[in-house]
Amino acid sequence: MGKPADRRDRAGIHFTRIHLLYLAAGIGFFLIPLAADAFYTRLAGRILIYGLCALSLDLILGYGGMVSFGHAAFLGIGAYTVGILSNHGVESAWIAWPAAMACAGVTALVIGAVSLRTSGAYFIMITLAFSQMLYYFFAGLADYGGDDGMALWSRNSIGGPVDPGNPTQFYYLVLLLLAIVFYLCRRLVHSRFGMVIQGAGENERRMRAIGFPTYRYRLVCFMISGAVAGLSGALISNQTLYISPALMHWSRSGEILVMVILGGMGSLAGPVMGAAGLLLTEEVLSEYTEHWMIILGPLLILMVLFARGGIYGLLSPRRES
Amino acid sequence: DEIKIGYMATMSGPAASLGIDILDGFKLGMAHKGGKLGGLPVELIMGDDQLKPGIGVQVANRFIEKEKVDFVTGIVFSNVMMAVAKPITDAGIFLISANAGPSPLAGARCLPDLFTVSWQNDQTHEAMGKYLQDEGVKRLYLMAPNYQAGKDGLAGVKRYFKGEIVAEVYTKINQPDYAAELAQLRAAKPDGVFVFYPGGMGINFVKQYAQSGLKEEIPLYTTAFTIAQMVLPAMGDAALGLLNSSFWGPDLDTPVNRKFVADFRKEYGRLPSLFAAQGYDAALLIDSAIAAVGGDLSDKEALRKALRKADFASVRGDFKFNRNHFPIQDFYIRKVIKNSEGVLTTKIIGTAFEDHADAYHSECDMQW
Amino acid sequence: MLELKNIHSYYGTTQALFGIDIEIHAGEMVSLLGRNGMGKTTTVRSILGLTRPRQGTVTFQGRDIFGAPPYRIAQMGIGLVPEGRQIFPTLTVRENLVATAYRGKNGRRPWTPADIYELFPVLAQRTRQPGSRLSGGEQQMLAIGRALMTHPKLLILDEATEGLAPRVRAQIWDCLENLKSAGLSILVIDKHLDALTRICDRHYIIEKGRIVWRGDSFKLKADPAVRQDYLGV
Amino acid sequence: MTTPVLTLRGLCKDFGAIRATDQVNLDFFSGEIHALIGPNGAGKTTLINQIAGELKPDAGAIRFEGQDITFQPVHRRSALGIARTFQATNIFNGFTALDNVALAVQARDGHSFRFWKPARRVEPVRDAALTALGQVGLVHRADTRASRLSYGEQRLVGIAMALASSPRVLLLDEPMAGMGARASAEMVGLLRRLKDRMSLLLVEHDMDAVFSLADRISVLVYGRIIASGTPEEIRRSPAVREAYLGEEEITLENTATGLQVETHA
Amino acid sequence: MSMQLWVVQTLNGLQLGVMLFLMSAGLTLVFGIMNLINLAHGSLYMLGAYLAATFQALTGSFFIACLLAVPLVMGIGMLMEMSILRRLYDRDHLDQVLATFALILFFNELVRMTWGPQAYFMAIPESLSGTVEILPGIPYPAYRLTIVLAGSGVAVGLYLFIGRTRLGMIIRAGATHREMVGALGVNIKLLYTFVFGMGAAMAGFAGMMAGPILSVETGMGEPIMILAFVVIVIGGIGSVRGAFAAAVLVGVADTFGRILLPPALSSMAIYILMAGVLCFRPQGLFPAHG
Ligand SMILES: Nc1ncnc2c1ncn2[C@@H]1O[C@H](COP(=O)(O)OP(=O)(O)OP(=O)(O)O)[C@@H](O)[C@H]1O
Ligand SMILES: Nc1ncnc2c1ncn2[C@@H]1O[C@H](COP(=O)(O)OP(=O)(O)OP(=O)(O)O)[C@@H](O)[C@H]1O
Ligand SMILES: [Mg+2]
Ligand SMILES: [Mg+2]
Repeated sequence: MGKPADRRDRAGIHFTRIHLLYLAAGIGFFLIPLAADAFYTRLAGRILIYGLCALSLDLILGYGGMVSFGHAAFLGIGAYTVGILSNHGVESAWIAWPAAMACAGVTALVIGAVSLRTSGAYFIMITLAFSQMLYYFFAGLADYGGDDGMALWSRNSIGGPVDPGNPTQFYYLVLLLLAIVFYLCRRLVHSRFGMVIQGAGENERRMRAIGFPTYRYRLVCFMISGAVAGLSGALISNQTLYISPALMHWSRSGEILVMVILGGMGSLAGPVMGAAGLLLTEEVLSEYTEHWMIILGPLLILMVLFARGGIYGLLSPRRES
Repeated sequence: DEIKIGYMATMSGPAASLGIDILDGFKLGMAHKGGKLGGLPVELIMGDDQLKPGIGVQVANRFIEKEKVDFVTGIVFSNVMMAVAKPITDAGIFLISANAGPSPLAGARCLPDLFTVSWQNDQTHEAMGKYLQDEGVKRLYLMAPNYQAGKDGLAGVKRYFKGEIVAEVYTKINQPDYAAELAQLRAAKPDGVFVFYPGGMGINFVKQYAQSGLKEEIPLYTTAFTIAQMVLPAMGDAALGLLNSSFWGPDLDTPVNRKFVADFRKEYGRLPSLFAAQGYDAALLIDSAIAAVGGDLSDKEALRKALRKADFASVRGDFKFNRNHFPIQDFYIRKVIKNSEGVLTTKIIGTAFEDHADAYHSECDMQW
Repeated sequence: MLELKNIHSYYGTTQALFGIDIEIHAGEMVSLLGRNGMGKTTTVRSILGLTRPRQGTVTFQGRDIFGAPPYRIAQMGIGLVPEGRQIFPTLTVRENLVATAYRGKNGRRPWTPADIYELFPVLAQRTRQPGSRLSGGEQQMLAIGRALMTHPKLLILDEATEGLAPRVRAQIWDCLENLKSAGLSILVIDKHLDALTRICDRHYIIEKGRIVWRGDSFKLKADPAVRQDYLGV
Repeated sequence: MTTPVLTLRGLCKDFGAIRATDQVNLDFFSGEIHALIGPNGAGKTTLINQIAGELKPDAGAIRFEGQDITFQPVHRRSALGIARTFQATNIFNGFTALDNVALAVQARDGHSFRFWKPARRVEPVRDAALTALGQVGLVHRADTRASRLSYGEQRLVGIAMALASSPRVLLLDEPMAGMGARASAEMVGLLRRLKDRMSLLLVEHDMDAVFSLADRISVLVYGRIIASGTPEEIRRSPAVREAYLGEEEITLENTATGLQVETHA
Repeated sequence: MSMQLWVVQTLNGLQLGVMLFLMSAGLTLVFGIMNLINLAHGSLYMLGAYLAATFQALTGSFFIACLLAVPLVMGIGMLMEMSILRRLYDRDHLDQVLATFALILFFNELVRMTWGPQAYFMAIPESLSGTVEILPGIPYPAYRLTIVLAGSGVAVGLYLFIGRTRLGMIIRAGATHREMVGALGVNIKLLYTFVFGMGAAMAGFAGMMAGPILSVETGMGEPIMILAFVVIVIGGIGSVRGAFAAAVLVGVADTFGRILLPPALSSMAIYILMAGVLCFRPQGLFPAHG
């Protein structure tokens, strides 16, 4: 008897196991600065930041079925917002980071407004087109370094006892932000808004027929995703203290996409694992041989062929069949 | 004990051959010093920036935080240099650029621990501008990719060329085909064309320039960035006869250079490019400085002083550092020829500058 | 002609068929009856190899076809009118008919598009219209036509009269009778019991993945309990 | 019953050379089942698409409770109370049956810019969805993914979704298609129960169902309404017989299941 | 601009368009019909160029190189399809993106290990190295003219094949109901391998034709692959006719954009064009699905 009570029960077991996984991951990430040297802390921070960006993509991709092949654009906009503000003397994170989110969000709003009129592969390509436009725009923007990009002279300041200039503190700040965003996104995808996004991702025509103006919902979701990606851009520019159009190149969008798929989309936690998986593999392999891509390529292919659902799918209990 | 040197360059993708040439030059320099630098054994740690500044920063941080290197060298591209220069030098590590020489780092944002053994970006272009001015070319047509290095390059030419600029055309980065631009160019009928197209873009441009029959009509002038030794085979006869400027050429007649070129050919089975020459000089510079301080790397001040002296026999002959740690050196005009074995290479046909300093050093407030 | 023995089929890990036995003789018209979700379509898919049974044997004209790829099985002479029509939307009506038509030459006169148009005159007026722009019923006719064009020895119709106007439906029953008398074997899944008892020789009733009843039309008519229990009529 | 909920006036729609609807005038009343029959390709689905808003008519007007909705978008009409089912199954395959219906309930409740509370824990939505599933007899399948339901069950989910939005007008495009006899009979029962609360437009080729359910039948041929009247009138109309019913003879008797049909060739 | 210049630039646009078409045709077929997003299509282009360059160096003849390289790339494509891509047809687009992205990495590195990091040389065949007077007083490189003609020939052939032959119909049918085509007695697997091979051959051919004009180097396939994606999206996915129209449109727009617009805008020109087209025709210019 598939009574609702029964269902909640099963869901309960499923949830604790996943929660355990999160807890383990959380503790693991928390311990890194204590156990590892500055280099690994920085690497872990990078993973978290790209994880944040991949997570934002997962929001529209894994749940809303919107395959954006231009997500790096929002990352770049976030980074440039921080950079340009800092160039004009605005150093406070309280201004710069929300501004990065706002700029990326507004950019997403504009891009989304046009792109969401299309669907499927057309959507993939039109988002790519917009990100390429932005790439060329910033590559030609001589005032802010053009193609050479620009260096930041210091990290944004937060005030109080928190000093982002300190690598460990910055790391924990990133971890905290990721945790917050992760929690908010989990709420979001299970909320009523989230259901609409998921429904529209699956069958937009049907959604309209039952009375949802899907365009609006998807646009808002796209904007939220863009804003979160903008935040990750602000963070990455703070970590590397350097901003260039390369952040927006299509291959970067591709990498973010790979992180999401590799990690397992539609799971929010998966993309973070995907970021970790990709960046770590790159790091390890490239230490062994300069021809590391000849190994990474087949490795990814094997992942696709034999580990459906990505890393998340491997780790989490299989969904009922 | 031992010194650790981090070698960071673009080692993958289409631009990999630059990083590889610099590295081979650097290794040859070490070999000439008995496999050591300044008498100390060397551990060379590799890092590939993949031509992405972000990856460059990551590699830099590995060098700084994990490997704790004493020197970093290599660095092919300006955008990578801009990203890593500050973190590396901030960590108290000497950065010896074997290629990239972006203008901000030569001017207002010069760094006391950055030494550029190659050139400042504009210098090579300026040399060609000077030559064209001296040759009395009247109407010049300029082309470059639409990015910072392209704009700097054309600015360098214009700094010394005072004739009429017929047009200044910027093309998309990594644009493969120039048919449309060449048609425009032909219609404009200039006396000469100067282009800055490094790497694959240069191969495409030079080939297409020849294929369109323009090579016979309008002379094409470039720099060693377009006519580097490693791209000549791919250009084939299309490159034959082209004039270009450089601070160095394989036929430059100094004893050190003769040995360098001969040994490089023996070791790697090909002619060295100017990038290899820069790598070689980078090794010698480090060697000379460590030797000068007697292998004691703890005294940064002394080491910096030793580096500033540039007391080594460079493949280019005489050369000294300006106060911004960029070289003051001669520039030559080279012509593409086929050598006796039928291999494409360059031959120096004249000197554009003697002891040429870059245009930005006055903005640098470093005193020594 | 066709014989299924002890077929077990699964979707993922859920079992849909639990040992199905069915046989169809040459020139026979057989129906497969059952309520929704009992496994009729799965049986059809198992015959054609579209869903590969985990266990059992399938023989067609004496040859073992178990595990063969669907195209082989189809080429041996099984024509399918699938559930949900599956018309090729980007092809025109004519192309839908021609694309997969039978090409062999074995003496028998294959169906031509003209024959199909004669059978379904509506289609004749739509020859150049893409499949996606046909009405539901028109698509259904096209699906039948398409299956006939493969010149099958055994024709399988899975709810082929769904969405057809009563007139056309009657026409199709007539057509099936003619085909049968021309020697074709037919397996038909449908809910119009009256028509089926009229034109079919034998019937199978499937319930939760098992054959629970078999017999001829007379027996079926005479047994209202079976009809009530398994078909809800 | 005096004023129609929905009126169509002079609706026309062309597809190239094909006139799919031609000057259609119809009125739909609450508490009534209005059946629309006609040969394949007559334009029935096209008409439904126009009422639901997926197609814009070339001419004519659609009024819903006195309001002109001819050019309103799909979702607006749905919000006003026009729900539909699709001729081909059209549901959310990745969702469970319950979630499918819950979405429809959510749509009825107004805007869903609610970002915080988990949707599955909103009791009123859940309850309403379960009720709708109950109406079509699918509660036991509530937690099954829609893609794993059989064809017939999927169609029932589609109907439950339409019901969940508590429509004033329900457009049914061949609801019995693909259903077995028992399921059809159950569907007939369901529709009969529904009709008190709304106005139903039933497009169906199952004449048993149509003649046992409909209060009024309109016959569409080549886009035109050629006849409109009570089942009795339609049955007797030679034009309808000629165009649609063919030789089929329909007799209705009241039996335990509500209908029994004999067909004489 | 003078009359002459207009003619030459139009030809230049056409030539670029034809190259793009050769790339896009395979991509649009594979994408529209097998529903497979193949990012590694550019790798086949690269392989075509490298193989042709190698054979040219070995045999000294461009035409023999062509005869060897194109079938070889076709074979590689078919092998790729049979070993990996075939398993991805039923998968999500995203799995395909990931796997074929991985293939790009693999092929780039493989090429670099085999041929080294330097660019490779390919000469224009002697017989085509001159210029032709297309109109009195307007010379045009013979080789580029050959590209235009050969590419247009392939386009017409392909259009007829897909539109008019039974095989073409089946290929189109498979785009939407693959299983059904199989159930009607067509060996769809084999057919798909063949179609994929055809696309690979065209990409290889394009790479080979580009070799003498451009530099033969690792990663040379990616920029043109991105452009090819732009083309198929503008043209309408799955439509050979659309791919041709869009390729020419993009070729001409890019060519004239480069000479008429300021540099920043001209880099974006084709992307603006694409966004514009999709704004008004979200399914591209010639949607394959009615
Ligand atoms: N793709 C699938 N995945 C999982 N389960 C499936 C799938 N298709 C069908 N089933 C299940 O298999 C069982 C048999 O389904 P099948 O489609 O064979 O029934 P049917 O008798 O044809 O029903 P209908 O009359 O509704 O078409 C059903 O319980 C259904 O839920
Ligand atoms: N998008 C379209 N483009 C062109 N013609 C169309 C389109 N949609 C439908 N048609 C044509 O319009 C006519 C009416 O189609 P419609 O789907 O409304 O028929 P129907 O009455 O629902 O038929 P059925 O009972 O078979 O479902 C048909 O002849 C069909 O071929
Ligand atoms: Mg079925
Ligand atoms: Mg219909």
